[in-house]
Amino acid sequence: MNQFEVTMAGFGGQGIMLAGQLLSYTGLKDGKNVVWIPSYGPEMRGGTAYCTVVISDIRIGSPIINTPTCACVFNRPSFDKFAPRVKPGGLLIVNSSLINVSTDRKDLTEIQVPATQIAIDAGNGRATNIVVLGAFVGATGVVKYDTLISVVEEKLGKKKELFEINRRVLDMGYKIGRERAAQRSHA
Amino acid sequence: MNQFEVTMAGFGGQGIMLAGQLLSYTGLKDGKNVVWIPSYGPEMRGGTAYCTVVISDIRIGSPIINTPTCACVFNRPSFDKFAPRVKPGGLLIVNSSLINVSTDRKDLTEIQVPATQIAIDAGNGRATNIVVLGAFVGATGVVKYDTLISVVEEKLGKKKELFEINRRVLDMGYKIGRERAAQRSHA
Amino acid sequence: MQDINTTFARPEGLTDVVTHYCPGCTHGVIHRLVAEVLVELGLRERTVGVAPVGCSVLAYNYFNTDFLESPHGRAPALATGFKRLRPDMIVFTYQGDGDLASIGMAEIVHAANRGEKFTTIFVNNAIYGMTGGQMAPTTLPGQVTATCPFGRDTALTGMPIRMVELLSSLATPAYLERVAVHSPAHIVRAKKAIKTAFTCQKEERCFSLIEVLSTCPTNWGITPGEATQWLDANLKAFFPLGVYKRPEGMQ
Amino acid sequence: MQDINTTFARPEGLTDVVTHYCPGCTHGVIHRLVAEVLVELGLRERTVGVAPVGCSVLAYNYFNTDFLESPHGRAPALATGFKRLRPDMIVFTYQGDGDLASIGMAEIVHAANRGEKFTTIFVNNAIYGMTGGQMAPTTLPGQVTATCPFGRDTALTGMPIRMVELLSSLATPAYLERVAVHSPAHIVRAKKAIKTAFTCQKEERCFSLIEVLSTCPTNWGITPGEATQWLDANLKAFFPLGVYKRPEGMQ
Amino acid sequence: MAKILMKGNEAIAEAALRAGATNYFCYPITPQTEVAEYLAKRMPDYGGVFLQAESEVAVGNMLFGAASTGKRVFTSSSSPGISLMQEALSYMAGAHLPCVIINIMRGGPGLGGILPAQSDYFQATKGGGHGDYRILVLAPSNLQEAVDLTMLAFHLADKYRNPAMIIGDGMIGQMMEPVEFPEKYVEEELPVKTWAATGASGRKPLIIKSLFLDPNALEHNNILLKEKYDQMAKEEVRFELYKTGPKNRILLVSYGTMARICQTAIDALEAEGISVGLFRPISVYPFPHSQLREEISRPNVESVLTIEMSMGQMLEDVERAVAERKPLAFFGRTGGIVPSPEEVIEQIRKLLDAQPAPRKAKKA
Amino acid sequence: MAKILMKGNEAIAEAALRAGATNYFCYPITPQTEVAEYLAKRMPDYGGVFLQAESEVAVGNMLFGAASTGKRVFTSSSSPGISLMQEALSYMAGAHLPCVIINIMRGGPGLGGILPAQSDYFQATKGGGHGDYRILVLAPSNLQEAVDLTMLAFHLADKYRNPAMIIGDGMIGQMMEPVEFPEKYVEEELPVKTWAATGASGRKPLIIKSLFLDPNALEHNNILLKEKYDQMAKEEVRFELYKTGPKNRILLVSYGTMARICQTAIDALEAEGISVGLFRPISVYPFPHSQLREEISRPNVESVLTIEMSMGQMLEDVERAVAERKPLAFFGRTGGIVPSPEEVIEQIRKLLDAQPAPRKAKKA
Amino acid sequence: MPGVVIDKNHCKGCELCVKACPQKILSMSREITLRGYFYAQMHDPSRCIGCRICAITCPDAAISVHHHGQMYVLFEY
Amino acid sequence: MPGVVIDKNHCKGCELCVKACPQKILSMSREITLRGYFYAQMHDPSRCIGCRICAITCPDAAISVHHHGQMYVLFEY
Ligand SMILES: Cc1ncc(C[n+]2csc(CCOP(=O)(O)OP(=O)(O)O)c2C)c(N)n1
Ligand SMILES: Cc1ncc(C[n+]2csc(CCOP(=O)(O)OP(=O)(O)O)c2C)c(N)n1
Ligand code: SF4
Ligand code: SF4
Ligand code: SF4
Ligand code: SF4
Repeated sequence: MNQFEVTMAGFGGQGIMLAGQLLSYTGLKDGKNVVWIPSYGPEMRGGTAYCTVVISDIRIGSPIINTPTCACVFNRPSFDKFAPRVKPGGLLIVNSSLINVSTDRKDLTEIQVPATQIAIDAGNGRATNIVVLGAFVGATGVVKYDTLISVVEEKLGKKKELFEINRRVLDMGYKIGRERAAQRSHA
Repeated sequence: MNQFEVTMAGFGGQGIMLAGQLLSYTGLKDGKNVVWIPSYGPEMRGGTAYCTVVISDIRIGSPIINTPTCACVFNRPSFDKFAPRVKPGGLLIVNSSLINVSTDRKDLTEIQVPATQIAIDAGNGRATNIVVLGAFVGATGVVKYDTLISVVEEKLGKKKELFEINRRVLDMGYKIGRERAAQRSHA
Repeated sequence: MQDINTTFARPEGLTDVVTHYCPGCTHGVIHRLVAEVLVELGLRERTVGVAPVGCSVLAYNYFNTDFLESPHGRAPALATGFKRLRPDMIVFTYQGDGDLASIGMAEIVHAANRGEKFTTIFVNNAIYGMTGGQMAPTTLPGQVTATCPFGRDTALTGMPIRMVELLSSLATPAYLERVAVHSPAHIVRAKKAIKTAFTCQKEERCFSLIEVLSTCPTNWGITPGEATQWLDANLKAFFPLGVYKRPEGMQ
Repeated sequence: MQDINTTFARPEGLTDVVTHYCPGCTHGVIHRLVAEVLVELGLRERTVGVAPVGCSVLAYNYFNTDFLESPHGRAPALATGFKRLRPDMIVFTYQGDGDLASIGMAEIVHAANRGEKFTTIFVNNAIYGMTGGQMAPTTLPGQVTATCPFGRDTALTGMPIRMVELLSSLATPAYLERVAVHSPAHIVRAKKAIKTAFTCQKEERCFSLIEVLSTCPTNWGITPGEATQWLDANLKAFFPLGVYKRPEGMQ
Repeated sequence: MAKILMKGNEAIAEAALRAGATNYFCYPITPQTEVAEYLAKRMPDYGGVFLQAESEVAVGNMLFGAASTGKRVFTSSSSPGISLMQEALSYMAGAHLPCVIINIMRGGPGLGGILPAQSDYFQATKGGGHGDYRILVLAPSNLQEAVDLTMLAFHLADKYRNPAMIIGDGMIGQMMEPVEFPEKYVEEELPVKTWAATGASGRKPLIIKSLFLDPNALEHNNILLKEKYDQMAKEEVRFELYKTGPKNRILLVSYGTMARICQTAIDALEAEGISVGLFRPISVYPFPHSQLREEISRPNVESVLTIEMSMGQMLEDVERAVAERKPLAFFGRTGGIVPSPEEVIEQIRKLLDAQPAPRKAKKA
Repeated sequence: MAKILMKGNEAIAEAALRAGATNYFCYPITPQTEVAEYLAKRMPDYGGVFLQAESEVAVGNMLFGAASTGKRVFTSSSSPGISLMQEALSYMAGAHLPCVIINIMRGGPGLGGILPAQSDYFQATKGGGHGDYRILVLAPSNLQEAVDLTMLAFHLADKYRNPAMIIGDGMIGQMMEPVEFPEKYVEEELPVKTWAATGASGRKPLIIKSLFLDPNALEHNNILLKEKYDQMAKEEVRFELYKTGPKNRILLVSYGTMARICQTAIDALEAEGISVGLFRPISVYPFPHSQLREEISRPNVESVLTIEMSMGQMLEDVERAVAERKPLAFFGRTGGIVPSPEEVIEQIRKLLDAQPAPRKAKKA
Repeated sequence: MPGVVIDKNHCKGCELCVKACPQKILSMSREITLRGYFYAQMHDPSRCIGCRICAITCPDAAISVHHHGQMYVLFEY
Repeated sequence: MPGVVIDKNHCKGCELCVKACPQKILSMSREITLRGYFYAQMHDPSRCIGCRICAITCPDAAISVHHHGQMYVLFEY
């Protein structure tokens, strides 16, 4: 890997920004170059929010990525907006709890994760972002999973109970991501 | 005459600006090009005030005249400031009521007019400027005296009594100016 | 079948656009009240509004009247300019507390003092909404905001500014009232006040300003329901409701 | 021979420069009072003044203290910036009515409301002096100026603004008093007020502002003697003298 | 009409009234306060609006509101006051609103002084506010031109729906010269102002704004603005040539009253048989770029001398036009000092001395 | 010190604190409000001053007062807010006072939008206020540089006793990147600030002002200012060359985050064997005039392409430097639209297509 | 008989109407709108007294109130 | 014995001291200063009571008041 770009998108409040930041911290800890950039435009209030993370072995040029390697979409409007933009050969992670369609693009890997459901079942609907984050790292291996775990602990470890839920759903996401990606690559 | 420049200078309140304006109106009425420009700089409050009038047969370029053809000085600070600046061959009209010195320049015509005294004697100390104006026109003939009279009437004719004083001292100034200039040119 | 009568509907004074306001934000209530009053007084077609910079910056999309979009805080100057040239038209500004009481202090005081015959709807939610919850001049003592993260310290930033009180110290006639919109009863009273304000303008009497205590659930960090309670318990205590000034001959 | 005792002399707080003020202009009296107070309270050496834009723009040449020259109306912002960084110093602004009550309205209201611990000497002469006699916010109804040549029409320009009244509507503690300097008795009272104001600052209590009714014979178009009478008969009637606000615990 | 002797500030005020601009907002400041004082007296006769605002910030924004009615509106001020209007000007340009601003410049920066200067050229022509906008700027060099350009400014402001500015200095404002007003001001007809806010009666609501949260919409607005500026550059360039031609060894570039002083110097040198020409931009934005380039390119022109009452601001525009075709020199005085014709002559002589050969095109 | 991941606005705030600037005045505005929010939390630890003012007009003037103490002071804002500070900036420059202003630019004119833009270049580099003054302006293209230049800005402001400005855009402000802070900020020693107002104790009163009623004094002040700007032009020019040399057929000129996008484009073209170089001004005032000219003059450079997130502002400075030595093209997007590397590549290809021959110096 | 109509498109699920309704006959749906909100709905229309309080409260003017025939208006609005 | 000293250099001839003096012993000179003003002068020094009222009134701090030996101060200033 030279450079990997991922856009995370959803409603404000779904923890999109945090997921991107956790990924960035992990990339940094892994010794990579990283940039995180949020959308702060007109979408901000009451619309979709998104952020992009670039993880790279080389100096990162433009932080503005119109066609990312990967998109993680948390709701339907985000799916509509970003699914078409993923680079050919790229990856699309879909929060299937809130999105009941799938892309007809054949040139990318789509992984459906019932993230919100998993989070609710685990006892915290707000952990959707952690499920997706796990799935992303599981599917791409763009950062070390161990590093990710340590970052999540570092940043979210203060509230013991919540952290345990997060820890659990991270694993669940990670496994789904790894398995589906493996299936795909064998398909 | 191609172009004639006169600077009038004195304390604020001595009617310097008005004298200059009356002269300008007269020039205009005589069909000349005229510019009147006041000083409005730091001298304004409590110091000397002055204005410059340019009267010309040709298009007037710079309105800023450092070395005028003539200076009419109403008080001592103005004398000190402007007497040295008059062009060689030029004219200096001095309000001798308030200025008890005379220039040692030999390259100009100096006319001493006890203007304030004349004005006070005529019943209006504030008419000093009119005396000087008369003297200036008498000495230079740069505008027609008849035109000047009509302008003074037009602009100051409303208050009958005051106008009569003005009319009188204008004549007195004019005569002094004409005589002294004649003397000089015969000397 | 009997006729269907409508006793309440979206007023003609509002466009059919979904606002960008957060759920439960009472900016929406205030918009509706103004729109209703403009229609009820028959003024809509000759009204021009002036939008502020603040959460209500897009007000021009929601009102069914002509609109100007002002620089931050300067709506009273725009309104002055417009109204002086078109005294036959109805002009109102719609301004937040940051807009009116902070950056726009000089403009509102002077417009009020000149007795400009326009109407100001002043939305006091004790915080800067649009920029994400910073301290406003109306932020309560001890209230936490993004720029007073340890609570407003009045020793460093002074007391909240009560605008209608301040404006009522001026000698020029005006109509000044403070209302709130966090409960149905308050909303009904607020509408009366807004109607009076526009009536003052319609009758070419005087400057009028209605200060409306409003919620900002998002930046107060609580639910809309909690926000109405917080307003009632705290904001209303510091900013007493009532009429502060009335032109002579106005009941 | 007996010793010679001096009971009155040019205060050490003033430089020996002849001011540019017009004859009889009471800006000069106010300068002297401030200078005397600074010396008497032992503050001169740690004082910085902020000059306005207005006839007193050159105040920095006349006071024997450090000085900043502010943009028009913004002296309270400069004073705030300075005093916040150097609370150990004594800071005062000296401002005219155009400067403070017109263009500088927002800055003075907010500085007062934040309770900035500096002192403002507010010279109200009901006109713009320096620019040659235009209408000020404090110009009296009917008063003729260069920009209201037919007399101030309050229907078009509103009533004169009473600044201490306006500022005293704020909730933040302050010392606010209005005095005049057109007669010896008034001057004595004015000095006391100025001393109290600086004492508030010295004791780190609160913001303090003294509004001083002052003459502008030049732009009022009358002699200095007549100007004192006009002030007494007209200005003082509209702008009542007295203490408008006092911090708790201050006599 | 007969010529009448008027003070510059008053002549400008009268010109505005005659151009149908009967709505004026102001805040006093030397050296232009006579504009306000004149209008305070005259406005009641016109049934127009005269309002002294609380500050120049308010003035700028009152203009914004007033211009939205579609009527002609204007203000006058001087340097520090103009600085305070920058936000409002940016907004008005963004909202495509016409208005006229008279800037009788004084020495800066800061409070500076009140004497004549030309040091607000950058602010006026490059846009002192934020964003990609421009103001149309005209610079008169005598009172008749001040009158004519003031009237024109209202026309152009309306034509382009953009703020237009007159820049003069204390000389223009304070001096008296004879001026002539047209019996009746006639101007090319302009489209009806359908963009004005007049109430949503029988039509959809109309919005006057500069906010475009969608970047495509905002870019579109910027492109519209740019198109107007490009059109101005084509249609509104104005300049004067004085004694240029196939003989002048030196080309002076100067504007406003400074150019007038240059003319006196040129006349004096001509009397001595030395030929110097003057290129005087009248519109300083749009700047007469190609026209200046043409004059510069004449083979007889050995060098170019820009003269300003500033440390060198228009100089940058001249530099772009000259593009090293000829050596470019600069002379400036600041702070209220008005260079005399003698000083200008001295500068010209210096250049001539430095360049003895009649032709020596220098190009690196 | 280890690299830490920070948001640009916060990194800038932290950098200021580390440079000893513990006195901050502000008024909220997107997209830079995090600077204020960060400092509101951190300032108590430093015993410094954090004050939210009533407006940007007040902010500018509080800086004036605060800078007069001799301590390091700063603010941050965005385009419309900066417009409101122009009068105060002119005053501070005139009074020789140091301060630092961070402008995280957004799309304009007017209220415009809140997305990244570079359309305040003119305002920053030519002086949006009145009078002959300049602001020293630095433009970082990544967060580490934002940190380094912020610290440097305080040093240079003090060195020249002049306001200094950092111009960034929403990208710089909003993105997170790893940054490193020096253990301890060391800087060249500067003279003691004897000009600061500290009370007339044991010395004569000291006056901080920009008013000089005597035109000679005011001109003198302007000459002093000019001398400082000339010194800056000698000592403070900063720029970066990226893949320029004896091979690049095209030279891009771009600054700030836009330059970073150009680098991505250049890398992509390099992979295709097409050599393009980038000249990136870091100090945009003083502009690296002669250095740019040098790069332009290389024989391999066929044409120059200026790219900005504006309708073309730095372009005028580039034009002066190019002086027709090479063809000069421009590409700009505005209103918050950030050109993608692909768009930049397209523009470069267009130029290359238009210029098939490896060498064709065009000169009229 | 009175009744309310809630415009799903305008409703943002703030629940203020639910809290305000004196009859307690409004509640939140379990479905989400396109904008991502749970919206208000009437669960017991028969008990509606047409008081307009929900509509007056709604910040999004999402509610209209209708009735058949004549009705006594409880308060002026 | 009290007495006043008027600094000609600072006096601008506003006449306020003349009007203020309770003893009416100040008057304007007939000479003009370098700045063009008639200045105030004491015409009857023997009647001066040292009350300082002229000095307090003077806007130009042109007047100082002195006396020999002890003196009762009429009012605090
Ligand atoms: C000159 C200027 N300064 C700052 C801003 C940024 N800004 C936008 S809205 C706002 C404050 C809004 O708060 P308020 O007026 O209380 O309205 P609310 O959003 O709470 O309704 C600010 C500071 C701006 N747009 N322009
Ligand atoms: C921004 C700005 N606007 C206007 C002016 C011009 N100006 C100078 S002094 C002044 C008013 C002074 O009046 P006031 O404050 O009442 O003081 P006074 O001269 O009466 O003592 C004005 C408007 C200026 N210097 N700067
Ligand atoms: S931020 Fe606050 S004021 Fe703004 S729309 Fe949301 S709730 Fe309303
Ligand atoms: S103009 Fe008025 S305020 Fe100014 S110095 Fe003269 S009298 Fe005093
Ligand atoms: S009050 Fe309005 S927006 Fe809120 S839940 Fe009820 S219908 Fe929906
Ligand atoms: S009061 Fe002072 S300035 Fe006035 S006349 Fe007396 S001594 Fe002179």
